[in-house]
Amino acid sequence: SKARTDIVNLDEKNSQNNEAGQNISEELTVEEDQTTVLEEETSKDQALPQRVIALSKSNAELWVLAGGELVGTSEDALNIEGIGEGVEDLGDMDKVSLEAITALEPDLLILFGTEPAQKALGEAASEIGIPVLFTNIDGFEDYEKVMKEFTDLTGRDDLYEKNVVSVREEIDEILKKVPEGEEKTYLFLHVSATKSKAEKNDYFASEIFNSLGLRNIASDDSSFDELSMEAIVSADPDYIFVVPRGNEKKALESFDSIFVNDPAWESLTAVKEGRYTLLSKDLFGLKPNDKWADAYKEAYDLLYTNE
Amino acid sequence: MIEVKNLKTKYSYGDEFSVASALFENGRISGVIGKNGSGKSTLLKTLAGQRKYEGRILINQKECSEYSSMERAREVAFLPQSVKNLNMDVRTLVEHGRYPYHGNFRRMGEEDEKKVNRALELTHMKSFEKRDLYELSGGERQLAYLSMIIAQDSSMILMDEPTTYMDRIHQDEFFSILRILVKEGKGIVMVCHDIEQCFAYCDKIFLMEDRKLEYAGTPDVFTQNEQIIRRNFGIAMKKSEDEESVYPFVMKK
Amino acid sequence: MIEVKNLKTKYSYGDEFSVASALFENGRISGVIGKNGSGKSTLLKTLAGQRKYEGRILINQKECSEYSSMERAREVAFLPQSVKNLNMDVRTLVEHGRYPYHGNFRRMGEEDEKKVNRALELTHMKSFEKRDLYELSGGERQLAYLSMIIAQDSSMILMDEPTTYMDRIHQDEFFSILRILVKEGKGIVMVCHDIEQCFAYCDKIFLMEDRKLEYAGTPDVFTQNEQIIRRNFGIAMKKSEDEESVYPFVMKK
Amino acid sequence: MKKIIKWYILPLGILILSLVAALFAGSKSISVKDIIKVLSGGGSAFQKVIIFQVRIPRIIATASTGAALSVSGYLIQNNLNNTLASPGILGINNGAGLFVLLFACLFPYHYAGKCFAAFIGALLVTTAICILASVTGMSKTSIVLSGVAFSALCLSVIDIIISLKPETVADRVAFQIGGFNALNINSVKFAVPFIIIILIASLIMAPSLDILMLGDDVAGGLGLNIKFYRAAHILFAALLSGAAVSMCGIIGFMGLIVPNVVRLFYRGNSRGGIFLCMVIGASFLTLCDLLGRSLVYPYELPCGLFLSLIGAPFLVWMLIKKRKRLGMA
Amino acid sequence: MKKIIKWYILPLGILILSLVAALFAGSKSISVKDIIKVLSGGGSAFQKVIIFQVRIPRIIATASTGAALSVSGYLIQNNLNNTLASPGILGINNGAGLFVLLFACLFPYHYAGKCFAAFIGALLVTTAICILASVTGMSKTSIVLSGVAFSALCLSVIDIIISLKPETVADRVAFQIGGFNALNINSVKFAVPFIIIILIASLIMAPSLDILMLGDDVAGGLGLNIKFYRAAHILFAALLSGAAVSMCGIIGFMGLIVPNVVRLFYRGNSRGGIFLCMVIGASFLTLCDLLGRSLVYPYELPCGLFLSLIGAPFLVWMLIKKRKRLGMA
Ligand SMILES: Nc1ncnc2c1ncn2[C@@H]1O[C@H](COP(=O)(O)OP(=O)(O)OP(=O)(O)O)[C@@H](O)[C@H]1O
Ligand SMILES: Nc1ncnc2c1ncn2[C@@H]1O[C@H](COP(=O)(O)OP(=O)(O)OP(=O)(O)O)[C@@H](O)[C@H]1O
Ligand SMILES: [Mg+2]
Ligand SMILES: [Mg+2]
Repeated sequence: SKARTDIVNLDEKNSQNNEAGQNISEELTVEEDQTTVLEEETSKDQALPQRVIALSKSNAELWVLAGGELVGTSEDALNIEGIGEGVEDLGDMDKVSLEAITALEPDLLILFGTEPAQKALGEAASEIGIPVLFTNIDGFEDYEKVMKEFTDLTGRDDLYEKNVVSVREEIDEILKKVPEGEEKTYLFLHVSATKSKAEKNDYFASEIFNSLGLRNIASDDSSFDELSMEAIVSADPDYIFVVPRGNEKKALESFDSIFVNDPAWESLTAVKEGRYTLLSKDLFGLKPNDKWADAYKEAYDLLYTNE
Repeated sequence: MIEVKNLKTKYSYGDEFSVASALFENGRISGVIGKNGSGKSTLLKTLAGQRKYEGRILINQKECSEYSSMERAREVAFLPQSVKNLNMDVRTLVEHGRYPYHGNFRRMGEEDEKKVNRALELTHMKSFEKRDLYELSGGERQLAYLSMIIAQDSSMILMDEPTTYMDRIHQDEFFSILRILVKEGKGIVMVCHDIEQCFAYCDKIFLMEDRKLEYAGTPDVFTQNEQIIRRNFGIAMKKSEDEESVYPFVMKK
Repeated sequence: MIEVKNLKTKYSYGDEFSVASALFENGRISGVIGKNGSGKSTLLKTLAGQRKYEGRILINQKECSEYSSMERAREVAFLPQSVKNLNMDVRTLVEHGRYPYHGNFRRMGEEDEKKVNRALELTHMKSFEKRDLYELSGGERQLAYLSMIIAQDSSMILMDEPTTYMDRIHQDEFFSILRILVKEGKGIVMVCHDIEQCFAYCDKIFLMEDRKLEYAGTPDVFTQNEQIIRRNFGIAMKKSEDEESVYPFVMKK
Repeated sequence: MKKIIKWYILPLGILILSLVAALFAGSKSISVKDIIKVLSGGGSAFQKVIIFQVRIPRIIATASTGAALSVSGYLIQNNLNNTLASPGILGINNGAGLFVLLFACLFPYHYAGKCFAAFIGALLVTTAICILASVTGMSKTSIVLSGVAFSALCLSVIDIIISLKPETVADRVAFQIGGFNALNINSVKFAVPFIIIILIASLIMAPSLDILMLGDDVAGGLGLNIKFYRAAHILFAALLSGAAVSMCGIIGFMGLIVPNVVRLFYRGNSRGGIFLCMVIGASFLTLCDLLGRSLVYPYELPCGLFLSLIGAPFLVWMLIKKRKRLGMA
Repeated sequence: MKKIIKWYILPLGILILSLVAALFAGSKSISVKDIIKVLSGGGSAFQKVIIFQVRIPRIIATASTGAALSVSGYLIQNNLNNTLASPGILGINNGAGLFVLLFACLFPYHYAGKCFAAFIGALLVTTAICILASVTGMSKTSIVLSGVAFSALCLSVIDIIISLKPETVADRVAFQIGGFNALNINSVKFAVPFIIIILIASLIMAPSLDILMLGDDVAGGLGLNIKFYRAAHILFAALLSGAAVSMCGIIGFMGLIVPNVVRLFYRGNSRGGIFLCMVIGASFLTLCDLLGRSLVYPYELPCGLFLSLIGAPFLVWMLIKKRKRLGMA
């Protein structure tokens, strides 16, 4: 998958020279081979961002892992290790108030590039002179790239070593152990309280299972994403993996009821033979970040050690 | 037969309407006359069970409010003063007159068809039966509704200014239809502004004044009590002496 | 003044309506009579510019379709056969009669207020001005709309059965109002089913038969041509010999 | 005779054709021959599962949902004499949505139970509407405004729940888009018999709908208990769309387009109108769902997409064709 | 005189109070004293940014959105004589939504541009509706049904886009929920002058709305160009709600509740009605947004939540209070 990091970096001097709202926003689209552009930009600008806001658990985690400090973050990120006491709680990541952000006088705002709500917020913020940085992580490679940028910004190469390079090595370790054999199939379900949805190969956790020698039954690259029940019954996957969207504990209590009581699901081999598993939300529902290796390990254990 | 005693009704504001006592008989045409706003429509609506009231309204010896609405509709039909212009054909409209009998459950039977056809023939609306109400002239629409009321075949028929929009021939025909119905034993109560017509065709006349029904009598009686009519209508009535005259009673200055 | 020549109009199906030639003058009451469905309402609608037509309709020497709709409304007012029961008070309704003058832009001026008040006084509806149309009796509502048309103060007034629902006194008053308006030089065209009234008050009578306007003349002329009236209305007219008679012409068998 | 063919036999024929088409088309892994084998008692276990547990329940669900939503719309529109009225605008959908969401918070992952929640939600909201409307006179305006009020109220509670538990937003979206790909067979077993009973009941009660359209004065004179029937039809409509919504979430525009199209080309009484809505609604939604699930197999497109995509141009065409009649109304 | 106080001075007073309240309440990091300092030219740079770049634009946006949506609903409802009509049901929202989505697909990283897209979408769909309606006679029914048809059409295209590019579903949801928390200052600069102009125009044109309500026959007799004005009011409504939607996405029920409440308690002419909708809508939405952003600061609740939560019970109360009048309609 492609990694994109868009930076809307607003030069403070620039904004003073121009009338309000008429700021020239400089937008850089950093593709895989253009990372150098970003480095040049940051090395020119010696001042490190001091007051940073990251508006999602994932982004906050990344910034902290890169050795940065935050002045504000969204509610779901507050329980992350390494978040200081004084960090302001800014609420739900989709509905953060621009005024609350401005009030913290940030010099960098880190947002998701894929969420329209965050995208809109980013545009509105850069409009009034707040520098904004968008991230977009679809897999481990994206994680590596973003961490590179962040550690460059914070100047903590040691943390890149610790949180990226060593994780990469651990993963390679696990992948080496994968036995050769018949290719098994799986179905990856993302369930909310009333609905389940099959994830395709562009989901980051699918990448984990694929590299562990399994095949996703939803494996084509069309953009459609509602998998037909008839197709599931026809494909009859060997494994079913489930990740909850909401409360994990409640999901654990009652997720059996998704598969029993419904004759179509009950007819699947994976269900008959009990090969359906609830995976942890931290590793397979949200981006695992520095615990990426743990996700690979858990998946490996599930597939190969339990048998 | 509708018998009224100490009837009272009222709108959310304004004075009360009252009728001390009145009897609307079967086999008779009862005409209700009175000035604009004297309460004729309100009286008819109340008799038809469409308004809350105090006092008694006995329809064929049974209190109006004790009837179920379907039972009541089999006893009393009601044509309001102004009717709706619908996207519906004439025959369908007339068939709705049979609702009190077949209700929701029974389908239109032979009997029903017969009543509907008869009503359409009486009003000469048979040739219009496939036409839409929207495509009719005012008088034709009035006749369509009249057919519906006739198809309803109730023992009492209350009509609020039924001759509105009708031309003279249709008005004449209308009254001959009433005569036929009355001969079959039905009782007719109608509001009417054309005093000469009213005196000519009604067996009994009820005069409303100031939201009260206080005078009732035959056309002759009213002709004798000149001042009552004059007070309400600005003219008096007299027996016609002209033998070419269309009506037996005519207005005089 | 409305001058009509070779006028033709048509509904999506059914026969054509036609008027070879007719003149509706100012300072006159022109009565349009005819059976139900003969085309009276259609004629009035067409004259009021509410329908597409072929031929010529000259309103004060200018072709009807060449007027802008506001200009036309200043020349011709139109009261349709049945009017809506609205959630609106009487005075507001009557003020809408001034729309062709102040349009969207000007506010109600002194002139407008005067016209509105005069219309309400003429129809004796002043005391009802704060009442809602919903709370009026049929006749009162009709008078409210009549006031609106009077407030419109156009040189020609077209009215489709304006006396509907009115009691006798109001009908008399209605015609005296018309007389006042006619004296001021306005021209009135009205549809009417009460032939005696029509002959009494109209200066000229237009008879529609089978979607055609073919006969026009003074009441006298029509009285002489007995068979035309009889064919359409089942009666004939004659000069009244009775000096107590309310109307100068009365129906005869 | 021609009338019977045109209004009864032709629509029924179309319905049967679409049901058969929906039965035979679908995944390529099971051929027409296989299907016939399965239907006559043979076939492999997996083929049996596909036919009896997946395909047939789905066809039953689409047909009954189509019928239910169309008739529901027809009842409400004719009752209130308002082209724009629909289960959605009267708050029935929002009521069902609210209860699904509440249910999702209290008992997450009990997929089968959410259908009862939707149904009960629709019913409760409608009861509330009827009570408020009857306090305020049971006139058309009072029903409509009561519906608007409760609809808004439910929506605000939905918003509160989503604000407190942001993870439920996915449930909300899933409910709102609607579709049959995650159809639960238990909800079909519950809702379909229910829908059939109410459809029959509304066919029976149809004449009262005709009478209601004559206006309150005339209807009262004909002996119709106006308040009772007005409430009854609203309640029927709510039960129908509540049951439908409980199977498949909200399928927009069905209850708005089908009754309006039927009213444009059919001019008879309400019983015929309800019958046509039923049959046309059922075949139309079955066909749309067939398209949705076979066009991009093994993936699915929401059937609502085809519904609007085919229904809207058809409505435009009907409007142009019947423009003369429209001019009068 | 009493009338002027009740219908003009009182509402305007409420509006001014709510605007002032909205200006002074908000984040705790800036006190009332600070605000006064900033307003009189002083204050720190960051305080200036908060007041002039964040808070004041937001207040302007909420007030003008509230006014625009309420007046838009009022125009459509009175024009079509239908309590249930609203910008949403006529397809204006779906048209705007479609264009936002198209824009998001074509230029995914130009957020500011989406407001033009929304506006153009609303306008195009309304033009299409007006053309179809005028072909079919410009009667009320034909406008309503044309609106339903185009609304459904836009929705199906939205569904297609989402099916082909599932990642756009988030754009759709963001647009559909609406709110002011990420208000873009450019969209305010574009939409607000526009809204003000159209509001003035609809105040001017108000009398024609009164005349339209008299029915086509009478209105024609009074010289109203019925087709022209019917189209003009629909177009005004579309421009208003298109401009509003372009700032903040869809804020449901505003255009449905406010006009209905106004119509329940105010009985004068349309000019007064439009004025009241404008002022009440503006103050109401401003207050709701104030609640939304200050009740759980620094969190935000969507203003639509308070809108329904306060508006719906108020509507219920009005219905009960005015039940006598409702009985007649
Ligand atoms: N809903 C209402 N609320 C208050 N007053 C009303 C209402 N309806 C009618 N009225 C008043 O009651 C009085 C009697 O009305 P009603 O309709 O019974 O008169 P009517 O004798 O039928 O008159 P018309 O000959 O004009 O039809 C009138 O003065 C009218 O203004
Ligand atoms: N929209 C329409 N489409 C088709 N035919 C129509 C339409 N409107 C009226 N007609 C027919 O045209 C004829 C004349 O109608 P019109 O309303 O002009 O009659 P009228 O003379 O005013 O009758 P009345 O005295 O009953 O009011 C009638 O036969 C009527 O059925
Ligand atoms: Mg009356
Ligand atoms: Mg006529």
